[in-house]
Amino acid sequence: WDEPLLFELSSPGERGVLVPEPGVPLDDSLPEGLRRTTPPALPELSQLHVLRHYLRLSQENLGVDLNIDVGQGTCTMKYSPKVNDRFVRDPKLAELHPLQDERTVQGVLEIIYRLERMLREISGMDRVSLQPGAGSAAIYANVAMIRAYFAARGELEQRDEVITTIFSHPSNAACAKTAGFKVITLYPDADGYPDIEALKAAVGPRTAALLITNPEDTGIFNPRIEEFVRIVHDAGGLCAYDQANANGILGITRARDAGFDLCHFNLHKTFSTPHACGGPAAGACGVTEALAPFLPKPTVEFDGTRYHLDDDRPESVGKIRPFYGVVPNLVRAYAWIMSLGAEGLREAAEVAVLNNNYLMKKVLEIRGASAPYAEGRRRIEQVRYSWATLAEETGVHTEDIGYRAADFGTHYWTSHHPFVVPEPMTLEPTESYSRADLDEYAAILAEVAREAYEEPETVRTAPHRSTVHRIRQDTLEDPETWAVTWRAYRRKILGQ
Amino acid sequence: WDEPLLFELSSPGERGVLVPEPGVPLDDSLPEGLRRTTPPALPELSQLHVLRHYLRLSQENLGVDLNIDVGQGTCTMKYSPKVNDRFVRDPKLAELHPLQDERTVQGVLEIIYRLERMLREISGMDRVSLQPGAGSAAIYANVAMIRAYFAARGELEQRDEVITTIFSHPSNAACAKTAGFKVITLYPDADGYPDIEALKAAVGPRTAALLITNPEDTGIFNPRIEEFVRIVHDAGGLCAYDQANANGILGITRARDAGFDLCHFNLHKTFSTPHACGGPAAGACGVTEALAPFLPKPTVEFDGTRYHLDDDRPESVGKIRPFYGVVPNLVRAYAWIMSLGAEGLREAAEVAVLNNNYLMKKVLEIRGASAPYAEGRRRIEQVRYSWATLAEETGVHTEDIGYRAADFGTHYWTSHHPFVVPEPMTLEPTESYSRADLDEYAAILAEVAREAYEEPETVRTAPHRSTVHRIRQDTLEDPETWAVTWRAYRRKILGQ
Amino acid sequence: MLAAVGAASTEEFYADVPESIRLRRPLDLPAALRSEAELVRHVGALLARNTGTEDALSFLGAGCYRHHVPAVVDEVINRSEFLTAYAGEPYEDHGRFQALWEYQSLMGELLEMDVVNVPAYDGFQASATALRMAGRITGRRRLLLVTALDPDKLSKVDDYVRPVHDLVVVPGGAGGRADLDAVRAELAAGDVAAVYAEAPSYLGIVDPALPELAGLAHEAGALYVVGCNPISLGVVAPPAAYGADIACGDIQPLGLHLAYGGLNGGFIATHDEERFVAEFPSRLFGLAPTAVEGEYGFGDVAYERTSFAVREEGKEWVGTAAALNGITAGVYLALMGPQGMREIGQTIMANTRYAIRRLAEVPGVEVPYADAPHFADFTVRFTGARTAAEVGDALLERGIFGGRVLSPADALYCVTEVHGKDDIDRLATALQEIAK
Amino acid sequence: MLAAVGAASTEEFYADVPESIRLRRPLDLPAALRSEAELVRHVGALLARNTGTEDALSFLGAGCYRHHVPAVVDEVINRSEFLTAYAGEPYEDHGRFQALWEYQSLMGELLEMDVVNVPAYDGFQASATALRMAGRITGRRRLLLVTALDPDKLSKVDDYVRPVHDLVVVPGGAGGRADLDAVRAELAAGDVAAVYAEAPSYLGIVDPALPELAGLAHEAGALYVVGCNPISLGVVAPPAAYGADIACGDIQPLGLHLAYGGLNGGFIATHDEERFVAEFPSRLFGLAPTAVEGEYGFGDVAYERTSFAVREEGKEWVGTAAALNGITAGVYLALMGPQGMREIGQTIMANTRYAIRRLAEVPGVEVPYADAPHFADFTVRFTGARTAAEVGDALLERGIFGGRVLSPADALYCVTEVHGKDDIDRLATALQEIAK
Repeated sequence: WDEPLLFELSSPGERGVLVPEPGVPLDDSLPEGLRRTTPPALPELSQLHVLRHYLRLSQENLGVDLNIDVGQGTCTMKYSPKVNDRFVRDPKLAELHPLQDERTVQGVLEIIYRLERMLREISGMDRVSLQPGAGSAAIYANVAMIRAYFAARGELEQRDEVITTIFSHPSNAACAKTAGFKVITLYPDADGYPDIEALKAAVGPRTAALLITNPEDTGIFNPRIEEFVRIVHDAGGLCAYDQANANGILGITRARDAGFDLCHFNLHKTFSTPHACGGPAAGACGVTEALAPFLPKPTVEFDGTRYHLDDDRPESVGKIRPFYGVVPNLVRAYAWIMSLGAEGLREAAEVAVLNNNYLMKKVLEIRGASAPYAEGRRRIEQVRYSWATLAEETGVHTEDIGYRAADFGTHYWTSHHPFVVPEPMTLEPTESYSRADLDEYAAILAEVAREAYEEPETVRTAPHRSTVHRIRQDTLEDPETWAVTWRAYRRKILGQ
Repeated sequence: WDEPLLFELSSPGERGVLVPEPGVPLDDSLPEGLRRTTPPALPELSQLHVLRHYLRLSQENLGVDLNIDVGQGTCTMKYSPKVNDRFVRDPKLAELHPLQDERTVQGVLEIIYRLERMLREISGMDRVSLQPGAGSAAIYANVAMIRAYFAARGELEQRDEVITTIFSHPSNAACAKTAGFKVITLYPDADGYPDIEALKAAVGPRTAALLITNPEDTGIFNPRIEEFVRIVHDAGGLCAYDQANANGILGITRARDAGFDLCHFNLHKTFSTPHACGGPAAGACGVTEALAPFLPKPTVEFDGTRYHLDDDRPESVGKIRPFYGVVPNLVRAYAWIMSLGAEGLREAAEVAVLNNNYLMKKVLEIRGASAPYAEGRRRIEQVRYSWATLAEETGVHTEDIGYRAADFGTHYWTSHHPFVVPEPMTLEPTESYSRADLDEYAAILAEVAREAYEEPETVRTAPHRSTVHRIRQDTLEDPETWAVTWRAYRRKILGQ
Repeated sequence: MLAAVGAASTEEFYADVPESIRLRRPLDLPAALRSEAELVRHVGALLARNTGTEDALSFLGAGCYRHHVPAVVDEVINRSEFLTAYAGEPYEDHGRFQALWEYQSLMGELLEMDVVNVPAYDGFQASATALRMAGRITGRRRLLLVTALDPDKLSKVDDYVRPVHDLVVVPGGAGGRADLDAVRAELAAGDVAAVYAEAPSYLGIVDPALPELAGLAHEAGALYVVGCNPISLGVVAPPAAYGADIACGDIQPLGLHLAYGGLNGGFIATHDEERFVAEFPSRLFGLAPTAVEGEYGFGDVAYERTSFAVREEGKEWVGTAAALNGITAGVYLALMGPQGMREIGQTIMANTRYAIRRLAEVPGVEVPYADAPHFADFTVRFTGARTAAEVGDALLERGIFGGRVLSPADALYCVTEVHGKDDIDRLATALQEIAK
Repeated sequence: MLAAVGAASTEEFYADVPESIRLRRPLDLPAALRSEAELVRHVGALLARNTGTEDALSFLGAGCYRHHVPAVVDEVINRSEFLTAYAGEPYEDHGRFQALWEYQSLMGELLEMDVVNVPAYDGFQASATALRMAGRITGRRRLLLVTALDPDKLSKVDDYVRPVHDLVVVPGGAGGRADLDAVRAELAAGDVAAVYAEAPSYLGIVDPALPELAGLAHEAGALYVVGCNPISLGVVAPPAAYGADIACGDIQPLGLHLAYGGLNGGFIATHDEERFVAEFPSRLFGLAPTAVEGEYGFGDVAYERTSFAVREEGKEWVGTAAALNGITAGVYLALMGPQGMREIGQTIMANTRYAIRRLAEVPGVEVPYADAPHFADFTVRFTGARTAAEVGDALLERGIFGGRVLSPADALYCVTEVHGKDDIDRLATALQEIAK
């Protein structure tokens, strides 16, 4: 589609949906300065035109359901069963107000309660909060609890450093910084494993916590993870496990088993709630008994007869978001776990890891591709590949290859900055895709790599069959030309 | 998408959805010869793969919501408000069994009852049956009632002829024939109006009924319709009004006002229920008191307290379809009429007719296009155009132009056979599309017409940007090569 | 826009509508509910007056069956692109053609037949048309119906074949089975176009004599037409396997919601013989090559049969019918696969057998024909003080929808895979209180 | 596949996981419900234990509002393509970028500001971040909160700004309004980064002093940050119109279902000044030219601000948040248009005023601050024998959800456009019986 902007489709007087007229007199209590005088310059469209516009935009999108979505490594793009959406759309959930009397919401409270218990077992932790709105929010909540924990012990002034690794999600560093900690980042050793010597050098009486992903975004599992935890514990610090990459280890190993004090899950990754263009997601924080008093409030409790919300938690960090969490996604995650059970979860993990290692074998057969670090070792949930050789030999970069893949009906993203692995590409097949899917994906990459060697210009100027062509990124960095809204565009670019 | 056939995606052992296991012993009462021995050779796919397949197929489709769907003239492709789908998906409708006790279905019975009353008013008729599954089924039901009427009067042997016009929907002729009548088809007079002299010549003591559309598929309203009815009545025949094209005359004129004994509506055309790839639709039969005893049964009645189904109708033609009709579409039609009211219905008609005459003006400005008949007169709901001039001058046919339009994101169909209007194209904009839409549609036709004159090969070999290229129609006419199923294709074409 | 077309008012467009038939007053309709919120409130309140099978425990079947509808089915068929497409060409509507051709193909595998139609309105229509096809193929007049038939379906078929056929209902024999001697006698009388049977019958019985009927029909030069429930075909043999020339039925059980009996689709299947294909009134989509090697295109097979092409010279008629319901059934079959179809058939037969046994143990309850193979439906006879209708009333008070009442004593009950053992036990317990 | 990768079993892949931390028993979880039908039955039964606002008459608001959600909104955002996309590039996910950029643009028009973020988690986060942005822009420490705030939001903001700011809650003055003298005094104490107010406040009051606060803040070199309810902005002036530097709030009222409080999105808006733009932690999508003249492309504006780009050197952090909820709000605003937003604001204000008047007439009920302009929420005080909580219990017995209890005597009630006059009258009648 060559679909215009919504604003360009406006036609004066059109209405999309009509509003009930008040059956009572209008109210004119607003004083002059608080009354809107000029109507907002929203576009005016008929309902069909609004619908058509967004349907066309939807078709200009890929997603887990539409393509072989293994290219968003670290994101765990797994299939979200459609039946779970049915629960979410049920008015018995969709039309529940969060402040209703507890007697009228026993069903949803029971689901939250049961989900917490299941995640306790999956992580080994003593309590789990389901309030955070997403994975990074859960990381932040963990940091807030760490802060509250040391504040309660009077150690907060002393312990103002947090240690993380470069292959842990950037939010570990950023949340810690936001919460007031200094951040120390460890780089990998020569084999790509987290560097234990660097940890020893960094740790000390100022250490509040270690925030670490495992397996890291490289797909490498840290075999000395217990030692890492012990070193930090010995220095009086806490250890928080970023479980964004938990999908490959469900039922295999648990946060608590390695000694962690806190952990988090991304329910939209590991537990299949849909990614929704970038949220709403849902996060879960698991903690040991020692940290439990600091959990966000309220918690959901059961007195043997009735479920209720417990707000009487004086040491709690308070609210992380409004009310109790992204409840629709809690219901989806609950249903997903219930449909699989213990055996199914473990099977999902094993299939995901098998898929990952199978795809690794196929990708490494492609000229110009490599998987730096941990030579000859298996990976868990994803692999961070490198096109460094190809880039050197052809001048084609990893972005170009990703864009060109779009011409074949799929795509990948490069990876989080900084590019410690040069020319990176991170693939994570999850358990949702079949061998035929992986073969097709690898074949597309192989074809693009061939083009890079034989007709590099085709790749460098890609995409050719997408909705639009190569975007002028520079205009988005320049305050003179960036346009975050239509009104800004009209003013700055169109001069209106 | 270059999406394979479902069967080609099969992978042994995959399951899309699991079935509950019986909690009781299996039953082995089936005798040998009635037990299936070879499992059906259905494909085996995971749930994600089934979903992806159909999502991709869906994207290879247009529809009212996706394009300027004015090209399916006579089909009344109007917008079906999404809110009406919400009602249909409500378990309070979707999960109702038709044989439930009447006390448990008062809501749906009330809707059917109220819809009947509204359609009585819209048509002027005394009773309306909502049982027929679609428009042609309603035509058939009308013919069946005509047959029952004359059978009850002992005149059926004598009255074995039905008269219709060539610009009435083919189902009028075909249903009459199926029900055992001989069919006489009237052709238009020189001005394109139904030929009253031909009617007078055809009518007589053998005449059972006149089945006629008005306005006809040319968009021309028969100004002598009362006279037509009178002539048939005078000969002792009945008159049935095919109201497939009623959209332009809602609130303007009614079947009863012109003297008809029966009429039908297509709820999926005039009353906005979605076209659903060709059904389910819904039909309505309106009749006068004299014909009411013959209506399909049951009817929905109200005793002042409770709604109930009346099966005690001894003269009824019986069942036209199972149970009571395509109830989801009855609910949609009810909601649509309720959202508009009398004023809204008439406004819809007037806007549709205005759109039609506006588009006619734009199309007639295109080189090679014409609108045969009734020169200089306005049209009602649609116009049957002709590309005869263009075909003569360029060798490009109406099919070619329709296919080429697909390259621009829209389309049209030619028209029902036989092509009395040469090189036909029937456009019906309805009230749903805007002036900008009509301008865009006309511009596409103009561009294709330009191509026909300047680069006819482009049009003759179209489509070029569709999912597939020109289809080898001949293989579908040859019993040696036609393949209605995958198993036939494998046997006949692949030789398996 | 009026100005653009040179009209002073919309009245001008109606110049051909004579004043004598103009309606010069507003239609007398209820006041409009213009805002969507008000409409939702109004219709929602009406629907709230219904109690559906999700709110109660239902044992209703009798031609409309409650099965689990997989979420992916709803997801696909609610797509705007499928819901609002119509009669486009196979270029811009390639997906619709492919989805319907795949439906035909999936049904073909289930039925072991090479030709399946784009769905007709419903199973009633499918049976009626199958019989008229048989009449056209054989050139004969009489039609024998040999298994218990839904009286509503009989009404439809009777009306439909009347102009050209005589319908002969052959009374059933012992144990709910066809009376083969009576069938032989009718066949001997000659001029029989078709023998029509159902598997399972209206009473849920899969008659062991079904294969034998094929031989009888064919010996007499008649066609054998069999109506069947497609969801049974993972365990019950398809009609073609025991000699049927035409198979037909309703796809409602394949992923379609109950919808107060409003969602149906009629399938008609035959072998790939021209004399059969030529008699279909429905559209038949076929797979065809295109101008580009390797591409699959789709289109109408033998279009000249249809009333779209040749009006009253076509076979019966064709029009908008139930295409989307066909796509629904296709998605359903694609999700189920061979294994799913076998398992669902097994579960339903097991539940049916359990229900028959369990209810037959209840004092005051008998199950006629209990020994015959049953699928989903079965007859229950109340021999106590209450009629079947009164039993139904008493069950309703307990939140249970009893079966369809057939006669003062009999009702037709039904179980499917949505019933658990606990549900059947609950019914039995309730009947224990009620039916004595 | 194991063979293809040269592995004997999946155990090999876990070679790096030391035995000491391997879980060598199955997880202790409930038995799986493997068939979809069983799962539907299980979850359906749990959800059936809830009573929602469709089953009762609800007057709950207090930060989560029931509005009519147009069907087209649900249709669009339930599309697989939107629901399952994530972080693709603007080439194969052009539609997602355009839809979110259009969301930003629609909010920009509503707010009369040129820069709007891709939604943050929720309104709590938006306020908290807006205040930290103000702190970074001004380099100052103290934050003044001057209108009544949701205690939950206060909890969140307090936790969030703590490392770098002192939060000063300025007590309110008479009639539920801000105490300007107290604000002046705090400003005079210096080092104030921002004055924060809400329109309407937590208690539903649109404080006439809001414009004056802008002058006070600016004179003191502080920024003026205003939280607002976006659905009010068809009738209430947008914060920018009376001097706000940053506007923020929650998009929940714009087409998002209640979902037990689970659907939110935080908007933050500023004018198009680099010093403001540079402090956003959120993604900001921008419109950009492409290699082909006339094409619209989209991408990230000033990406180097973000923690995605520079980890802890970025502004706070960014991650998956609430993008689809932003698209929801965009579809909602597109459907409503300027006229719809004006009308819905008028209807809500009219209903609120009517409810205040009607309830104030009930013996035993007072409405504090009744004279102030209100939007949706308003405080009700019970002066009779029963506490606000007891009144709530008594209403619940009558199928009515009363307001959020604020104190023994007070509760916060709410009406929107989904309430008719009859609903409010029903509440008043019930209170007449209960509240004396």
